[in-house]
Amino acid sequence: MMIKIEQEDNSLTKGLQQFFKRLLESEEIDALFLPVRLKDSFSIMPSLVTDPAQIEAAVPLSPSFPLNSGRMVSRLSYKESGRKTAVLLRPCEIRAFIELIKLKQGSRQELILIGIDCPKALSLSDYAAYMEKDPLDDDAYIQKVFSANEETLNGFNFSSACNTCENPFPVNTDMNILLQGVDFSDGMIVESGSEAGRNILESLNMSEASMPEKREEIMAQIKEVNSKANEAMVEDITEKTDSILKLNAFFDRCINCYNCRNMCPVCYCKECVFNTDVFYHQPVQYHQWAEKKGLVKLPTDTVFYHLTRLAHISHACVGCGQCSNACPSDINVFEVFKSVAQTTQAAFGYSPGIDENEPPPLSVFNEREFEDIVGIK
Amino acid sequence: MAIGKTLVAGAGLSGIRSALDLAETGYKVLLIDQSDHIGGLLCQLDNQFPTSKCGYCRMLPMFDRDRSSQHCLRKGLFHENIEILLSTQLMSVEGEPGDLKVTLKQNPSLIDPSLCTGCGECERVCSVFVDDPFNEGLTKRKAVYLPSPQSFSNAYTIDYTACTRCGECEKICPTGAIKFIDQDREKFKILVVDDEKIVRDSMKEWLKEEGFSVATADSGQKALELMDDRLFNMMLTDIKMPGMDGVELLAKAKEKNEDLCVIMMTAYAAVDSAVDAMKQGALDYLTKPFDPDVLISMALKVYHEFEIAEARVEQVDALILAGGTQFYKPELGKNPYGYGVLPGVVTGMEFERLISGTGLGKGKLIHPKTGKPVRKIAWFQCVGSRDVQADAGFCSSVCCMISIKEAILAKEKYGQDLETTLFYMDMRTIGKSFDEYRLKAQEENQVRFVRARIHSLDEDLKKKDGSLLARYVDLQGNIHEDDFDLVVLATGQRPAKQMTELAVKNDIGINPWGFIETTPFSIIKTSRAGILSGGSLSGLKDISDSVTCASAAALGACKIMHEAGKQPIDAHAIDMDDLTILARENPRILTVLCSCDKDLSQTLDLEKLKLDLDRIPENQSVEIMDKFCTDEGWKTLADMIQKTNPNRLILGACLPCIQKQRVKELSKESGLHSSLVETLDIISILKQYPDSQIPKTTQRIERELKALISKARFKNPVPGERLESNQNALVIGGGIAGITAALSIADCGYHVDLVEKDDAIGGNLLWMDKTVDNLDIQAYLDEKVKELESHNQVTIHKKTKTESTAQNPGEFLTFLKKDGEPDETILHGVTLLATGGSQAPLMKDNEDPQQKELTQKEFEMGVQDHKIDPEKLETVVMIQCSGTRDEKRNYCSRVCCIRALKNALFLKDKNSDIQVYILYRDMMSYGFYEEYYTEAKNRGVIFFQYDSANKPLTQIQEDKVLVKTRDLLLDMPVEIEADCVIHATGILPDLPAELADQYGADLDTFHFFKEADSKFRPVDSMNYRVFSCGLSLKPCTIEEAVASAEAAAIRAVRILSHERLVSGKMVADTRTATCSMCEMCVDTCPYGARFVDSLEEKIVIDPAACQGCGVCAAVCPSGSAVLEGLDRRLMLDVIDMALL
Amino acid sequence: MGQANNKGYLEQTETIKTMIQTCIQCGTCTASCPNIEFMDITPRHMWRLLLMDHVDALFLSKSFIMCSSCYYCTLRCPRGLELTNAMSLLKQTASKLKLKQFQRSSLFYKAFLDSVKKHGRVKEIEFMTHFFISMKNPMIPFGFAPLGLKLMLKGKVRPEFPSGGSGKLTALFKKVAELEE
Amino acid sequence: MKYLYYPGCSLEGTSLEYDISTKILLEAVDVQLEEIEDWTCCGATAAESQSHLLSYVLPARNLALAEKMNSERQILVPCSACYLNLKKVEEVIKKDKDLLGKINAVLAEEDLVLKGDVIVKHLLDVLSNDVDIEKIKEISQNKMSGLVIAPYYGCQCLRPFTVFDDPEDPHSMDELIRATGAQPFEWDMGAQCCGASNTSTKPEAGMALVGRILKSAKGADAILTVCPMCQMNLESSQKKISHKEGIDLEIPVLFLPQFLGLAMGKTQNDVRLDLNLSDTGKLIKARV
Repeated sequence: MMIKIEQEDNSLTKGLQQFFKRLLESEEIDALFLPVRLKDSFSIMPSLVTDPAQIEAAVPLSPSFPLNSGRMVSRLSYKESGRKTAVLLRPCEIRAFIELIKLKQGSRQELILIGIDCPKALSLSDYAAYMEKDPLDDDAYIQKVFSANEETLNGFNFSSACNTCENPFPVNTDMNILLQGVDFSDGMIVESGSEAGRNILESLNMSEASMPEKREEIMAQIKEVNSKANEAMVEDITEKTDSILKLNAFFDRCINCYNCRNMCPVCYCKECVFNTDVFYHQPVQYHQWAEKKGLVKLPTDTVFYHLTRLAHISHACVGCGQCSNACPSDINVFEVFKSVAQTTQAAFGYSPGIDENEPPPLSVFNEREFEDIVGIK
Repeated sequence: MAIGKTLVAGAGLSGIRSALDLAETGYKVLLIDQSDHIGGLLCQLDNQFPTSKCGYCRMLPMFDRDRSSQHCLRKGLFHENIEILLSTQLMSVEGEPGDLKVTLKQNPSLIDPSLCTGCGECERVCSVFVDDPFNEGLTKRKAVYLPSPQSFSNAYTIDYTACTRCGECEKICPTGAIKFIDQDREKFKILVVDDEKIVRDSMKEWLKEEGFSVATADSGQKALELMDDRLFNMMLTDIKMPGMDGVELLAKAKEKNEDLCVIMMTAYAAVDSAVDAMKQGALDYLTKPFDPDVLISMALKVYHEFEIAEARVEQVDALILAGGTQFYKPELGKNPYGYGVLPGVVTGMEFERLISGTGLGKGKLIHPKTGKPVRKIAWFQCVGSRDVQADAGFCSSVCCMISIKEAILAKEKYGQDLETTLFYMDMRTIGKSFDEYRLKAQEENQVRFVRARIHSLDEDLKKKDGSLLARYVDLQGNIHEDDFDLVVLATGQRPAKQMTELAVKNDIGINPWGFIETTPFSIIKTSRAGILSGGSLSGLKDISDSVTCASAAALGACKIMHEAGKQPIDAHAIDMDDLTILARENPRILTVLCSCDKDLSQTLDLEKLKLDLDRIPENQSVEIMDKFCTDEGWKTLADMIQKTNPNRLILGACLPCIQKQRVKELSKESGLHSSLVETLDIISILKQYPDSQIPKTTQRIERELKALISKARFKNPVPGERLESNQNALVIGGGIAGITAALSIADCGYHVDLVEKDDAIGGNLLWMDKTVDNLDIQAYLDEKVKELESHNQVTIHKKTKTESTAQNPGEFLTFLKKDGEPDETILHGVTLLATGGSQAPLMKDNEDPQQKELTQKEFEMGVQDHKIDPEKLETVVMIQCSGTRDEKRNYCSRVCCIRALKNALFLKDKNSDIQVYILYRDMMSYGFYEEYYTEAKNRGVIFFQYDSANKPLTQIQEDKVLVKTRDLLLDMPVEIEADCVIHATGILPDLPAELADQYGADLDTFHFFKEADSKFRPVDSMNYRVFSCGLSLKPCTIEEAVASAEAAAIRAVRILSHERLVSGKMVADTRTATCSMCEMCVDTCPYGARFVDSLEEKIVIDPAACQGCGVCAAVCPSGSAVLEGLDRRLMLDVIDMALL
Repeated sequence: MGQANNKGYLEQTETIKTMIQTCIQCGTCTASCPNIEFMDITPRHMWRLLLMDHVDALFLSKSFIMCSSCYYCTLRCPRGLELTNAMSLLKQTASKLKLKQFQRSSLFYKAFLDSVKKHGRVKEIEFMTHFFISMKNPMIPFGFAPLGLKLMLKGKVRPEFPSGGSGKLTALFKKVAELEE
Repeated sequence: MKYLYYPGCSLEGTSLEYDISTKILLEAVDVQLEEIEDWTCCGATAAESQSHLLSYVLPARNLALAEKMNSERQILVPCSACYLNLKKVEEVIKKDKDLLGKINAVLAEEDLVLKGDVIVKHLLDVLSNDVDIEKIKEISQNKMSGLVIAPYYGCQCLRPFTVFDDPEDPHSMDELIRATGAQPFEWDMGAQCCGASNTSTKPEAGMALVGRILKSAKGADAILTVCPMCQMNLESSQKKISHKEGIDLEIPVLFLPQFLGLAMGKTQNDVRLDLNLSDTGKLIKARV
């Protein structure tokens, strides 16, 4: 079913806040998880809200994307809490969370997943700079970002993850807030995506809406544009990394801070193998390496680290771009990951983050697969 | 208490299965084979259907596997509980079960294996070439040879009969391993009897030249007179002689001297009488005219047995005969396909060798005459089967599937444009997945199936390109002539000659065809107590049935041993090494290279090697030694270890030397922990480099050694883990399979809970009266149920269902839901799913108030309840494959054709005037059931074949059923007014998916139990504690159900006999501290060895189930799933070293 | 098919049917037969007809008289059936039933045996004459003429026998007839 | 070596040359023959198609006569049809004692008894297995070298009783042909049917078979036979079939002993080549 969210005081944001408030006040929901502007700050951080009054600070749509909230939702749900939480997530956050569900790091059981058409994002540093300069107010941003698919905002590039995203629309949720192709003068639309979502929407007693005519067309356009951008990016990054030497050069600034890993929503290990004694080499080892080539750069194992991460999770990469965001050396980690991930995912015919019942490729054994690669018939 | 011991005679597929089952249970096994290698026929076969792969190794032990070898069974087998004797024959058996005296005759090799280094010098100088039986005579080998190309053993063998004793090998052997025994052939007396002087004289001359004493006689009478004077060792006699013929002479001569070896001589056509003579005790025969070489080799063979074979007498508790079968030899019959005469005519086995990677063409398929690639191949079925002219009134059961496999294989190997045609009479796809496989061949691989029998084969003389012309007639009567490059004869099976002889000599019953006869409802019990028949000896079986039967035989032996009060060896009573101390010590590595009788400094820069390796702190020293494989070399190494006291050893030697068993022995003797000995086949590596490339070779060897040193220094000794294992069994299902399984386990001394959902025990047998061979089923069932009910080790739960289950390492916990009683919880170590199956219901389109259309079951029950009176019936039609073998249920239920034959014969017995028509697609009267097909025909039952596209139609008329079908031969419609129509609707399995799932078992496409491997582990599931038998496993007859139950029972007993199970050394574990509990490893583990312990929130492992495959370690990103002893640091270090 | 339902057929053919009862219709006999081109129905077809008691159709066909006793079918039959003998028995039956379509070959054989009965050995000229007379068709001898002529010229067929052989076979023939009644 | 001899009717009539050449040849290789006294017709194919019992009684009478002679136990038979009929009795009575009883009941009319202890051998069996082939080689001195000779076996010496050769792919004549210096012709017609009595009763069918054989023999210098029926069929209609097929199919056809006799220095007259219906002149010319 579909319902309509009217503007409140001529404000889309306030309309949305009103909707979430009703949701939180309803008996169905105990808590709400969504981006909230912190007091006396321009920082917008994901927050767990239980007091309806606090909803006034919620900013559901903004260019701020400090971290992939899929990770946070996993913390809220990996065990039972006895409470029902509605969570508002960007499409790439939903995908990340679905991947984590597969890995038993989260559960949908006590959650209502609310998806939203992606409002794009700036990188962490760009967001800070943008906010310093002359930021748009919340409503103006919504109007702008959903009126045209632009690559920049006030001279700042949107994150390349957003510009190359082929799936900026939520799927497999309990309900979705639709913005693309919607005539805002008539409010916004919420569409139910599951039985549970439908029941909640019905209990809210709001007026029904219908699917905006132009939505499909606009979605297709956006996908096409982003897809082209993606192709160009892949081509570019492939050219930059298509030999081990080039790859070494690409990652030569890497300092093994592991920030990218820490911010990666699908890198779910409690303790990474790179933190174990596997990479705590014997002193003689460094010498042997040095003796062989006459020089060895430290820290060692930097490219190996990235390759290992690619091997471990490239099939699950949801393309959120937080790895690049986190890199203090400004390495474009995301672009490499996304490029490799596309190949990996295509090879296994795997779509991460879509269906929690689709098993991760490595947990499935087929006697006959990749015969041309493994050379065994 | 004494430890039980069983002799298994025959070390092919089934012998190995029986031996391993018993050995794993903990009994001692003496495994013998008359050939020079183990593995039997399968050594020559690379691929089996349906995977087109081999899976022989899947029979290897899964827990406590370090007691056994863990490599390809074609390469050899070791198990601590199995003693293997090759070139050994069982001569006789005396005594009672539990106390059998067996006499063995072993042909000692002329080569001392403890001295032979496998250098191959003897082979090089040998000038005798003989047909290599391993390649079915398609290639030649020398008289001194390595027994099989895959074998690990490096000891050469001498073919005694082919060897000319030239002595060259003895001279050249560097270790003095070859010693010819002093010969005294003059003492060996041969009598030649023939009415023709030329024959007598020339034979005398030939044999004398070989040094034998020869006397001649021109008639049987004269021969007997001579025998009064002297004792002869061997007699060669003509069959056709005036007066007393050879066969009569044979009988009379044997009366005089029972041990006399008699060889018959006969002209081409009288081979039949020669074969008859062999049944009467002749050893062999020669076809006249014959090559002197053939005569000499035969004489030498007999002489060899006479002179040097030693008898060895052993005491065992039980005997399993597993001598297998032999293939029919087309050249000995009428040979209409010109086998051996026409180029391009080969047997199935030869074809397998032709296309084998280790075979003749090294994988290429070339026409033997023209040398051109083969493009058109035909398979002829029933060569020496279903052919009374070839003394085979039976079907060989397996050839249809073998041929389909070969056709698919040929297509897969040589391209889909290869033309393959299969000529057959009935396509006997008698297993649950066989029909599917046939369809795959037909549709995916475009194999052409032609229902026709080829009468004979000629070379196409017009084309003169070696192509073969086959003439056949299609169903419509049109004559076709097709030409082929290659024709493969699907040769049938024959009993193994030695086994038949052994049986006859030892009062073991055989059937008219010479196969071992088994007792009613059993395919393992012979007529003599204590002697069991495994594998295909009692009739023709494919791999899975052979394996099942072999396991069943092992169960039989196990029961005998238990009843005789013998015990299995306690598996966990092995010494625990003090590993903790070892783990704390710093690594001290000794590196030893065996030079294998060569000067290593010619190929390696030893100085540099030593210098480089010495820079690794943990490496103590590098030593060079010679001939590790000889006793002397062995001692040198032991001394070295004594002197340097290393705690880790790296051994570079040849492949056979570094095979596990030898290293294991070394560890035992030297006190070095076996998991800390690393080996490298340096000889193979050195062979890859020319002598001139010393730096390159040195670098390669150095890298390899460094990698091993890395491995050794990071490796910690790992003990095999011990798992407490529950020793009770749960059997679900109270049909004959469940009953048999429960009784079998209980008879071996373990407690069984048997759960049956109904209130009566017996399952399908409850409605059955007689078998096709007229055995009383009810009497059998009564006996079994009584036995079960009175057994103190069995608890029967009737009207009970299993509700849910949980599995922990070592045990299951199952809740039993009982009708009208409180629920019960039982703990058990193994689960047997024997939930059975039922006859599929009849899909009726017709209104049939009078029940004129019946299923087979309804008919049989109707007769038993006197609702159907055979005497009142005039015409009965039986429709086979009714609603089965089509899109919906595309499998053959195996038993319906036999049941139809039984019912037809029953009706004919009751009322000889009754007309019975059987409408069939392929008559599945496999094996000896073929005789009932013939009998039914003899009794006037009329058979109509129909194809799946034109199924027979029925129409209910007043008190008749009108059956409409088509006579395909006469090409005309047929209408039969029948009093009743009996439909063969096939079998449906009754194994609920939830139930199977609870125990970690899977179902196949048709909802039968899915075997871990349909060929090599036919009753196991991937969960090593769960088994299935009877109809829930696959469609089967009663005997087959019983056999599968016995097989499942021994597979279970194998686990139950151990209080604690010992794992392999290489097992997985979880580092709980770093584990994120994503459970990927649990889902991924193919053996079900990983469980989530939800109370403790961690992943636990059943170390006995774990096979150390490492999939869990691969799937775990954090490195929390690990293989003990093979952690990442070690692996990275090894790689690093290898790259340095 | 007046004669077709004659029960005499069935009695006569019952023995032959028993001989081929275990036929599995593999077609080996048919593919083996050198005379198959001249048969209206194939041997396999014949056995099937026999098995199904369609004896009428069987005797409408002349296939079995085309059998030249080469014994290939007997040699090759996987069921070991004596098919050539079955063919002969069919010929005998046809002869006994005096079926018109088989008259010609039947009379040929009868003439032959008459000659044997009388002389112990075959007097070739005599039995041919007998045969032609029995056929009562004057045109037929011409069919044989060229060969007959050739043989005469070579002195191979002579009015009198070279050697003795005044066999006393009449008694044997009589006894056989008695026993076969 | 000595055998009882059963010539059979044809060898007294249409195949006189077979009888004469057989005797001459065997004499040359030291084989003696003793003709069965008072032998009668074996029944040929006629008896079989008229009466089951008669087809056994007629040959049985001759076996009984042979047994009565109480000398040799092996009967040599050159005619394949006779051979088969006699062999049939020898084989069948081993198993069918009922039949033996019936046969003896009939034979009693002539005071004959059949016991079944004689062995029936075909001439070709004797020549290829019993006779010392070296002798033939020795005498013939490769006289026939250069010739290619097609061995034709026909049916009844090979089937249904397989005694001395492969019933599908016979080769027993090969060595004999080679012993004369000639080469055996490679063909697959040696064991095929000549049409037997079909050539008289159903000429179109019979001729077809003969035609097939003659066509396959193209390239050979002559065909050798071991059966009067085959000989007659292959010889008698060569012109007619050549005419019908439109190709020259004429080829000399000789009885095996005729050919061996010639090879061993006997004259054309000795082996009575004049009695052959085919043009044997060709062969004689080819040899010269």
